[in-house]
Order: sequence, then structure tokens, then C-alpha cells
Amino acid sequence: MRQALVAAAAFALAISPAIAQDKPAAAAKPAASKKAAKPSAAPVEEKDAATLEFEKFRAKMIEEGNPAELFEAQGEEMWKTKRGPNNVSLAESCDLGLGVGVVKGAYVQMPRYFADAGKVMDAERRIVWCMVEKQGFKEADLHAKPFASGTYTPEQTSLVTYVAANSKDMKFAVPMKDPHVKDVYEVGKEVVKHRAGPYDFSCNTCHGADGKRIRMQQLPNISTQKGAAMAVLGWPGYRMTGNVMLTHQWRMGDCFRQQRFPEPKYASDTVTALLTYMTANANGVTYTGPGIKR
Amino acid sequence: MGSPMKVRAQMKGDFADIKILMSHPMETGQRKDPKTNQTIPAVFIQQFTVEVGGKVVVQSETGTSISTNPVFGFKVKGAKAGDKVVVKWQDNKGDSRTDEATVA
Amino acid sequence: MKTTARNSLVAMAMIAAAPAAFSDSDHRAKALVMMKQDFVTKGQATADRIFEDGLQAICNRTGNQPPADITKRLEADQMAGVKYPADGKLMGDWKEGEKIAQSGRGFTWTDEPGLPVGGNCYNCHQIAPKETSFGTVGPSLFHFGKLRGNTADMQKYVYSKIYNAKSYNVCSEMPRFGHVGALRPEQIRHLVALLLDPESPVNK
Amino acid sequence: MNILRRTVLKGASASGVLAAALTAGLLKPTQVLAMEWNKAAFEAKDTPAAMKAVGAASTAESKDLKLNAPDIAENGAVVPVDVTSNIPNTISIAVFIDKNPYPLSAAFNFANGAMADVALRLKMGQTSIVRAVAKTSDGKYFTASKEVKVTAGGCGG
Repeated sequence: MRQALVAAAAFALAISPAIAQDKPAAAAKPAASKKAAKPSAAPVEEKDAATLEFEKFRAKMIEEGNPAELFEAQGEEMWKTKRGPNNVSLAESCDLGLGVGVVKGAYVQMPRYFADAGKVMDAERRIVWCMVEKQGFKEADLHAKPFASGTYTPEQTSLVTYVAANSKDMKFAVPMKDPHVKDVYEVGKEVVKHRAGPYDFSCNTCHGADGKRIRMQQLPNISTQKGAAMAVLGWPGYRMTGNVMLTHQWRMGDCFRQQRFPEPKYASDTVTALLTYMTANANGVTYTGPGIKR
Repeated sequence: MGSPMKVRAQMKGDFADIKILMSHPMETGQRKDPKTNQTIPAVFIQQFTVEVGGKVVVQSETGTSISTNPVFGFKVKGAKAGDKVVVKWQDNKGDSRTDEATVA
Repeated sequence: MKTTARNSLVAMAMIAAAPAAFSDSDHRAKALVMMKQDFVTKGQATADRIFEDGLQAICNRTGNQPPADITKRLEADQMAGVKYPADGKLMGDWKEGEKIAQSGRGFTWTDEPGLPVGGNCYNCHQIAPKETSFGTVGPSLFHFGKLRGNTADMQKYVYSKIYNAKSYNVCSEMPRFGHVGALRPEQIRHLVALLLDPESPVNK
Repeated sequence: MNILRRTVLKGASASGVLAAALTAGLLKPTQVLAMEWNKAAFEAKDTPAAMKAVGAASTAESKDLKLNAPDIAENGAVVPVDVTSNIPNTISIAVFIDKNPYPLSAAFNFANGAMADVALRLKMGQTSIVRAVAKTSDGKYFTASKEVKVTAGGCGG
């Protein structure tokens, strides 16, 4: 792909006036194309019967028992156990923003700014940071295979599930009064608008307007509170496809994949910025705990 | 030895509502490894029992078409808060697991 | 992908000519630096995809609404890059078009490079009535030809719209399928037939 | 031993059963559970054969046997189903999926206060009839069934 580099590099390009004055080619659009297509096809319902049936049985499954609870239990065990080269537990060393060891309500108040790291971090990134800085695990090891597949589940995934479960029934409250968080939010808003790649897609191509679908899949408008809630609720989630526990970090990567973008690095600023934008937009909405996903 | 189960039991009126989450791959023996094209052997829970207050209340046999990480729900009359609930499973490879909970 | 240097340069020239109109906000500048650091190549999705081409840069900097004169010149520039089939025939086989419209494959890091790329059409549009699993990001195309006819002008319009949607609407949400090499001219004309052929289920 | 015919649980405590089985030398050392898996029933390739293997050769439809399952499953790998029998003296429930390679999915015996009520999750390869069979203490069999549609997976979630 011969694409010009952004920002500074682009501005520095010396442009020949001859090219700049390219003659506009004749591009007459046939008149009929101005007419809006008004087909007599079946109306598109907001939610079809299948979607309603899926939602009903998903709710039933969460009520009766979500396999996510198995990972939550493993995460709790890991949180409380002395582990790693430093032989300390996260319960006695890791501050998720509400004090060392406090998990209750921590998930719905992240991403947040952590002075000790000098960064805004989402829950998963913070947990990884604690595992490295407090317990002495190697960052490269934790980054090597960060998402579940087959019967493998990364430790941080179980830990995130445990931490998230401890914010169930609490309202999202990303601390937007903190200027660090606000700044990252604004950067995230720019990431969401950034069109690039072979198909000129940005996040907003699919998630910037109400009532849109890809095939039958409802597309939440993440700029609204309702849409952001749709996108944020249910993560981390137990995915029926593959029977794996996956985190919101994973979901962001899969969005970029379908956007035809390259892969965002694990626990990177870009993913944190996106999560900050979406979660803060969902502020005030009650978190329903780890979910079940298709 | 298998991974821990999660067992919850709660009185709802005159019965105990028992929810069991098992951690098990429940391989059907019908899948192929996409990399090697070899059939992945079946590994699945074949039997489990539920005891409440020392008595077996449910005895079950299962095949390969139970979902991965199985979830079961039962209702038991005559149970009371404080009763011990014990769940035991055994799979076709001889692996087994026992976990307990108390009726709340 | 073949975003031509020419297409990019026209846009870049416009940015250079009026830098104030296209200047980045502080947050956007930060976002660009951040993304440059944070994305890595995976499969065929190379890290440089994060960089905008000229047209993307202008749309990104103007909230997808560049000034009218620039819009006009950019659209013309995109139109000039449209390549037509050698034999000049713009209507193919609607049945082949339906297959292309159904497929959403291609260009992701999990897609095998070299395998055929799909048109992704049903992802965003209602087209033939039999397919009830269709998206609504784009307008419905049901009865497209029935409502508009299939004159030579109309065929050319549909062909060039699919080849490069930006030649009609510079910041359109629709990809530039021919321009980026996702679909070949002979595939695009099958899609033209799907929309315009009176025998196509779209027009029944 | 046939699960739907079995009544070993009635009135016997688990430890009692186990102790008796151990005394009788019925248990292999590795076996935790004093049960046998009904191989013939679970390996039967169609529902009639599987039903025969569990002893349910003739059955009657019953409105008092409730089978709750989705009309359309979001994911065939995890289909939530629950079966409740309001037929008096129901002692066992079995669940079959007609189109699966091995239709018998599970069988449950209830005793010591357990209600004839079970929730479980099934793997379904394709759209199929899901069938519940209940057995009463006097040896009668009843059925209820429902079609569950399974569609190809998509992206999303």
C-alpha cells in the first residue's frame, strides 16, 4: 500500500504545483441516482424475533449459571495467593485505585489514572502492571499469549473476571474529573474517528450512528450512553464459540481486525484510550457483571 | 484431578435450588485438530451424583452432547439451610472431582 | 492495495496549500503518534495500514466534510482513477454477482492472503429479497434497477460507484473496492448485473 | 444396568450404596461413583435405538412434561434446556437430540426429595427435535419434544 505518512511527515512532502492543479475529470452522476431508493421490501425491525430470543435465553443462562464464574473463582484464588518471584499476593500489594487490595467497585471506576505508573490504565492493564511490578512476573511472558484459546486461559483473564464480578450491580463511574483521564478520553475519541486501512473504515463507520446493523448484528452507537453501555456490558465474557473467557481488551483487538487494521499491541495506550472513551460514555449505567457472548 | 466446580445451593420456599458449574472440556471425539487434522479423542463426564445432607438426590449419566463447562440445575425438597451439598463427577478417562457447598 | 501516488498527492497538495484548514487538534495529533507506536503487523494486515492516504487524511481532518471546491476536485481525481473492463461491457452475470455480494472475506489478519476477496455487500445493504440477513449501514438496494432502469449511463454510474465510491461522495462510508484492488473489473460488472439486470432477483 | 430402570437410590444413603458396592467388590479402585455408564444407550446412533436401550420402548406424549428450549439457538454449542415433569411419581428424566450423532444426551434419576426438574445445556450440530422422556415409579414412559433451530455462527458479540 503506497500510503502517505500522517501528520508531520505528510506536511513535509514537497508537492509539485502541476499535480496540485490536476484538472477535475468529468464525473457526471446520472440524474436518477439522486433519487433515494424507496424499495417496497419488508420493514427492518429494531429487534427481530431471533435477537429477542437470544437475549431471553442469555439472561436465563446468566441467571442459572455462567461458566464465567469458574474463571472468577480461579481469579479469586490467584488474587489472594502469594505468587510470583516476589512471593506476594495481589490482595496485599495491588492498588486498583481504591486502595491496596480493594476490589469492590474497582472495575466500574476504571480506566483511571495511576500516579505510581504515570498512566491511565484499564482494569486488565492495571492487573498486568501489578503482576509485573509487585509480584515480579516478566511482562514479556504476560504479553506473549494474552488471550484465551482452546483450554488455555491467561491468568490475567481470570483475575480480570474476578475483579469485574466484584463490581456487579454498581454504576460505571470513570473519574472524568481527573484531567489525565479526560485527556485520554479525548484521545480515544480521535482514535474512534480515525479512518484508514484498505476500506477507509474507522470505529465510527459502524459504531457512530443509531440503529445500524452489519448483517443481523446490532451495532451500538458508542458515542451515546445507551450504545456505549451495549458495547461495555457483558465484558469480560464467556464466549460460547470456543468456550473461552475473553476480556474487553480482546474485543477491541477483534474490532480492529474486522476494521482491516493491523493488530493493536496488548495493554497499549490505544486500547486504554478506546476503553476510556467507551466506558466513560457509559458512566451512570449499572454494570451487570461478567457476561455470556455468542 | 479435575478443576474445581462451583456449586451454589439456596433455599427458595420449600426447596433448595442447586446450581452446578463444572469445568470440563467435554470433547465430543468428533472434532479434528485444524493443525494436525487428527481427530481429538473424546473426553467427557459420564457420571455425576448430587448429595444433600448425606443422601444422594440426583444420579446422572451424560454423553458427549453436554456443552463444554457443563451447567446443571436441580431442585430438592426437604433440604434445609446448613445442609451440606456434595457433587462428584467422573469422566471417561477416569478423572474425577468432588466439591461441596452449604445450602444457604 | 494500490492507492496510487497520484491520488494521494492531490490530496496532500491540498493540505499543503491550506494547512490551517486541515490542522490537527492537539488530541488528534496525540492519537496519531500513539497509534503509530501501538499497532503491529499481523498476517496480511501490515502496520502501515494505520497511516492515512491523502483522501482519508482530508476526510479525517474535516469531520468528513471538506470544503466544496476541494470535494469537487478530490471526487474528480478519484473518478479519473476508475478502470473499466477492456471490452467495455459493464453488465456481467447477476448470479456471480450474488456470490460476490454474499462474501465478507478478505484483508483481515485472519484471512489467507491471495484468496478471493468478497464484496461485503450484504454486510451493509439489503439487496436480493431472499437474503434476510442484511445490514443497514448503507441504503437498501432492493429494486435498484427496477426504479432506475439500466441505461448505459446507469451502468457506468453503478460500476464506478462500486469501483470507487469516493468519486461521487468523497468521504463516503463505502470502501473503494476497485481502487484498492479488492474486486477486479470483471467482478464489479457481475455486481452491476446483480443491481441492474431485469432478470436479477433484485428487480423482480 | 439400565439407568431408567434403576431404583437403587430409593431410600439408600450414598455412603450406604458405596459401602455396599465396595463390600460386594463391584467397584474398580479408580471408580469414584457407584454407577455404570449405559454404553449401549449413549452409543446408539438414532433416537428409537437409544430410547430402547434405556428401556423406553413405548412412550406417550404428555402435557405435564414441560420442555423449555429456545425456538432458535444463538449458538448450537450451548443450548439451554430445562425439563420439568408434573407427572406424579416421576423418578427419571432423559434428554435426546434426534439429529446428533449420538442422540442420548443425559439421563437423571431423582430420589430423596429431588424434584423431577433439571436444567442443562446441550451441544447441537444442527437444527433438530429435542426430546425429553420421563419415567414414573410404576414403569410408564412419557415424552415431550420441541424443535430447536441452529443457525450458522456469525461475527459479533
